[in-house]
Amino acid sequence: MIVDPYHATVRAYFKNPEHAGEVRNGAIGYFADQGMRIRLSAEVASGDLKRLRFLAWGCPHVIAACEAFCRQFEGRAASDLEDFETGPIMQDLAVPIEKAGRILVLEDTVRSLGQAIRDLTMTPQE
Amino acid sequence: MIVDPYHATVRAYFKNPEHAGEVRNGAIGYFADQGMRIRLSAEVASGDLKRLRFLAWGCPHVIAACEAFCRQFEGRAASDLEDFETGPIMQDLAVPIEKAGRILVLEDTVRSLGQAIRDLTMTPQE
Amino acid sequence: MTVVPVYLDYAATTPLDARVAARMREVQTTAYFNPASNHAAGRQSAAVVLHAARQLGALLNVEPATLIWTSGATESNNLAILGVAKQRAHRGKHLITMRTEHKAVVDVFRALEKQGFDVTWLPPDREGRVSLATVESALRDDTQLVSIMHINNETGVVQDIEGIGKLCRPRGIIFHVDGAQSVGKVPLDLGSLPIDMMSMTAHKFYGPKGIGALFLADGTPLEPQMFGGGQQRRLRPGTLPVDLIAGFGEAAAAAAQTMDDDLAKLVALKNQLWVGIRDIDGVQLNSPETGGYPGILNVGVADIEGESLLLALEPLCVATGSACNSQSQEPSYVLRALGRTDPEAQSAIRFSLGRQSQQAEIDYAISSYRAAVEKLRALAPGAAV
Amino acid sequence: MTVVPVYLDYAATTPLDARVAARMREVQTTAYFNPASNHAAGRQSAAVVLHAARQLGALLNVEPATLIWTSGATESNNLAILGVAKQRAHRGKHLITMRTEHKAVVDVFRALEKQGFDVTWLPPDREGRVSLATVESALRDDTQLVSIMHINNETGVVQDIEGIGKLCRPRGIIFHVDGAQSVGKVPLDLGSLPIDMMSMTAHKFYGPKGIGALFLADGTPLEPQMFGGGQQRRLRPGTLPVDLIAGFGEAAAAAAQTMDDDLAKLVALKNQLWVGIRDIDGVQLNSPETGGYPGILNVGVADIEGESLLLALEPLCVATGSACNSQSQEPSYVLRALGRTDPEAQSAIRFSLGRQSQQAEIDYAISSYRAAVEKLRALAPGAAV
Ligand SMILES: Cc1ncc(COP(=O)(O)O)c(C=O)c1O
Ligand SMILES: Cc1ncc(COP(=O)(O)O)c(C=O)c1O
Repeated sequence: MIVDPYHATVRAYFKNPEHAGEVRNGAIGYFADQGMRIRLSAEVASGDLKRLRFLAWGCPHVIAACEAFCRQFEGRAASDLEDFETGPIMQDLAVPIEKAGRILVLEDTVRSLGQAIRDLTMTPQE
Repeated sequence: MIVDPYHATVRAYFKNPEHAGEVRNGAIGYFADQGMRIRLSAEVASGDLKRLRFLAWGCPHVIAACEAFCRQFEGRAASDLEDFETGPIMQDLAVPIEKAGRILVLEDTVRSLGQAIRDLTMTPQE
Repeated sequence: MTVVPVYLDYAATTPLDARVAARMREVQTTAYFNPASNHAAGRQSAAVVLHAARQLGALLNVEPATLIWTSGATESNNLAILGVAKQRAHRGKHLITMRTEHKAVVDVFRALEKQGFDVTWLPPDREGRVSLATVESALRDDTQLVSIMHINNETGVVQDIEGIGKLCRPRGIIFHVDGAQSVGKVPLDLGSLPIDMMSMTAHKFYGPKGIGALFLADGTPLEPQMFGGGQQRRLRPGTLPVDLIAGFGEAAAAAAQTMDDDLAKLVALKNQLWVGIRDIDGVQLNSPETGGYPGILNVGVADIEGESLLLALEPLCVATGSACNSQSQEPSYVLRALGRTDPEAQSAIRFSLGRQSQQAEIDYAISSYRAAVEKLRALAPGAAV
Repeated sequence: MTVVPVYLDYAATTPLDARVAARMREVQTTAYFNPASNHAAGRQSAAVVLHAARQLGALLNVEPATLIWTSGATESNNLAILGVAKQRAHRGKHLITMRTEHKAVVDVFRALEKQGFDVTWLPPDREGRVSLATVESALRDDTQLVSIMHINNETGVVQDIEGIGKLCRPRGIIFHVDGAQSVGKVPLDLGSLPIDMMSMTAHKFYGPKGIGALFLADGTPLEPQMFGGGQQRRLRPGTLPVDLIAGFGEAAAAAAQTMDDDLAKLVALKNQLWVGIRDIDGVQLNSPETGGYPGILNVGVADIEGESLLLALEPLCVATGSACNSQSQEPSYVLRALGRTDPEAQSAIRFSLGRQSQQAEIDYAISSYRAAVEKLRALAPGAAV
């Protein structure tokens, strides 16, 4: 018996994932584990995350977590990515504890994105 | 689950036992067994059972069987009592087989009544 | 050919409360779904189940999660007694119950005896009560379970479940109570009573038939007795009958609201009934003089055959013995345990009153009873010789 | 906040038929008594129960006395399987069932395995059928019981119960069939089929929830699994829920009347649904190509996460796996037994249709399903990279 397995925010984000998609020619973070796959892309300008987009294959909590991440970090400094923690998202979305591992896939993808951005900004191209 | 433990005739005789009571100064048959007690009394004239009455302590089937007996034999020759059998009453009243023993108490009482009538008519008083 | 009987057999079963019936109809049309289904409709039904568990939990002052839905008190008793006995068999095989329990407890313990368990059958006193001293002296080091009913279904006698629970708890003995005749009828605070399990059934207090519950205090060890599916923490599988559960919950809410009024009314009606028949020659009270549940009055009468008495009382609907045993003409084992002779027990009639009972029905019952006794006495050879 | 869902989960449970609801209300007001009570009111209820047994017996062509009332198919399965296994344990401990049975059968056999019974788990072919050769080769001298379901709740595949019964009968092996998904939905002549026991439940065919039955052919050995009171020849005690039983009987009568129309309609709707989605890239049929029960269509789709698919389909109410398992996100063990991979099984959706299903609902289901698959594919990195 499940009164509702999804927090209202999960439902809202899943139904309307405003940040779904991909930034063309952006920095890319990617990670796959436990059958989940996440791809984050970012347009970075003056060290800020101008646009953040995600693609994800996974359960509703994973998709909502990606959307939550994009909403939270879009517009902020790219360096803030280092502060990313799964705890608040787990809480805001009421992710059940047995799905914690899946949210860690997002953490790994964020780390991958951070690295990609650093790689990009390191290059003398700019 | 019992749809109806009592045949309609049992219900009718139990509700309205027309032959309940006792013939004053009549011949008396009595028998008690299995916790049941039956007393039959008869007014005998010219060898006929002019009036037959019963008293009984027992379950509805026993009471109805007594009534059935009285209805059947009232007006007939006293010698007919020898023909009394429990089978037809068991059948007419749909007496459950586990109560057969109780109906045999009636048989013993009828036998006792027959004996009492013979005792009476043997005496030279008449 | 519908008979319109005067029904004084509320201890056997009760009609649906109007609020209960309305709630069930509502659920049947708007939330008839499977509460285990993971979709919007299923969740609607799950919410209905949760609401009902809260209603029943509120009546008993326990958390909804402590309630396991079953098909009735018979199943709850079986689950509780078999479930604990088997779960704890490795620790010890001594179990304790009472001779005057309902068949749905007696027969479970008899089955356990056949499986090698050692059951102590406590005797009641002449009023039907088991004393704390009797319980205490039966407790052993290997005792695992004590099962004592709250209100007796035949006589209405009330056992001291608080006192018995206090004997069990410090010894780590599980205490089960068959509450089929008390839940929804008398106040019960399971949140504070030292009781580990209580069986209940909705149809004894104006709820639907076919739904019961087992209260299972947190941490009580229990082996499931049915298998299949993950419902109810694997303790009792099967599709939850959401409308029956909703009706059960509503019956609990209605009971909480009207219990005081119901009880006051029953006290008055039972008194009216007893006053109306107690002067009959040879009448004997089988219910306790004082302190019994006011919905049940059990009386015997000297030298009257019980089956004929019952038929002579028609169309008054009353019981001989317990409803579940009334097919057999055996004198009640409960009354025999109280010291009644076979003939005494055999003449016993249980009048059980309820929320719809009326003074006029009691008047009718009194005159029926007097007339029936008179008629059968007139028919009896003993009286006429 | 009542959701108005499109309900295509009839295999989980069904709404009450209007005639059934009316009959239940009638019984609740005029014959709510305890059928075991020996008084006029009780007998009225007993007559209601007998009438219902006749209705159900007529549907299945069996005597009313062969039907034991239970709380549902879960209990019937438990009673049948545990009851025969234990009754016959002294003769032998070998039992046979199938990997794709419902949890209410699987978990019972698992429990028996823990108690030392030797269970053979027969595999289905890729369409879900077990062949007679497979069954026959599993039979042994010490085999006591074979339990094979009739219609599978996840895929709708139909087993050859007549053929299996014919293998069992001459060998004196008891044959039990879980008929939860077939009774009241497809023609069944238990009077001539070589079947000893069949489990059924009313709520799968527009009857009430909380009531089931076990057909028990004369002479089948069975140990009761619940104790207390003498009801139902001691095989299953407890107060009979007369209104639920009446509803069950009425559902059987209604089924007998409308079964042909129902089936014809389901065939058309299922076809409409399959035609509407079969061209989607990667769609896979989990129901059998032909010969399956027309009320169930189970489809998987490549590289789609099942839980997200289910949520994307809302407010369409459909199931993943069986209703009883849908709380877990585990891929269906039934589909895995059919050879589906975990990801394949995990994307499976069971559409189950019923008497109230409409063409328009099927249209809605088709467009929902197409849209959901499209949405999730657009979201997936694999597709966008
Ligand atoms: C004391 C007691 N326990 C158990 C039961 C069994 O309840 P049910 O018939 O609802 O299973 C009853 C009623 O019959 C009862 O009075
Ligand atoms: C094949 C099968 N067997 C048994 C059951 C169990 O039925 P119930 O939930 O009514 O006990 C179901 C339904 O859940 C089923 O589909």
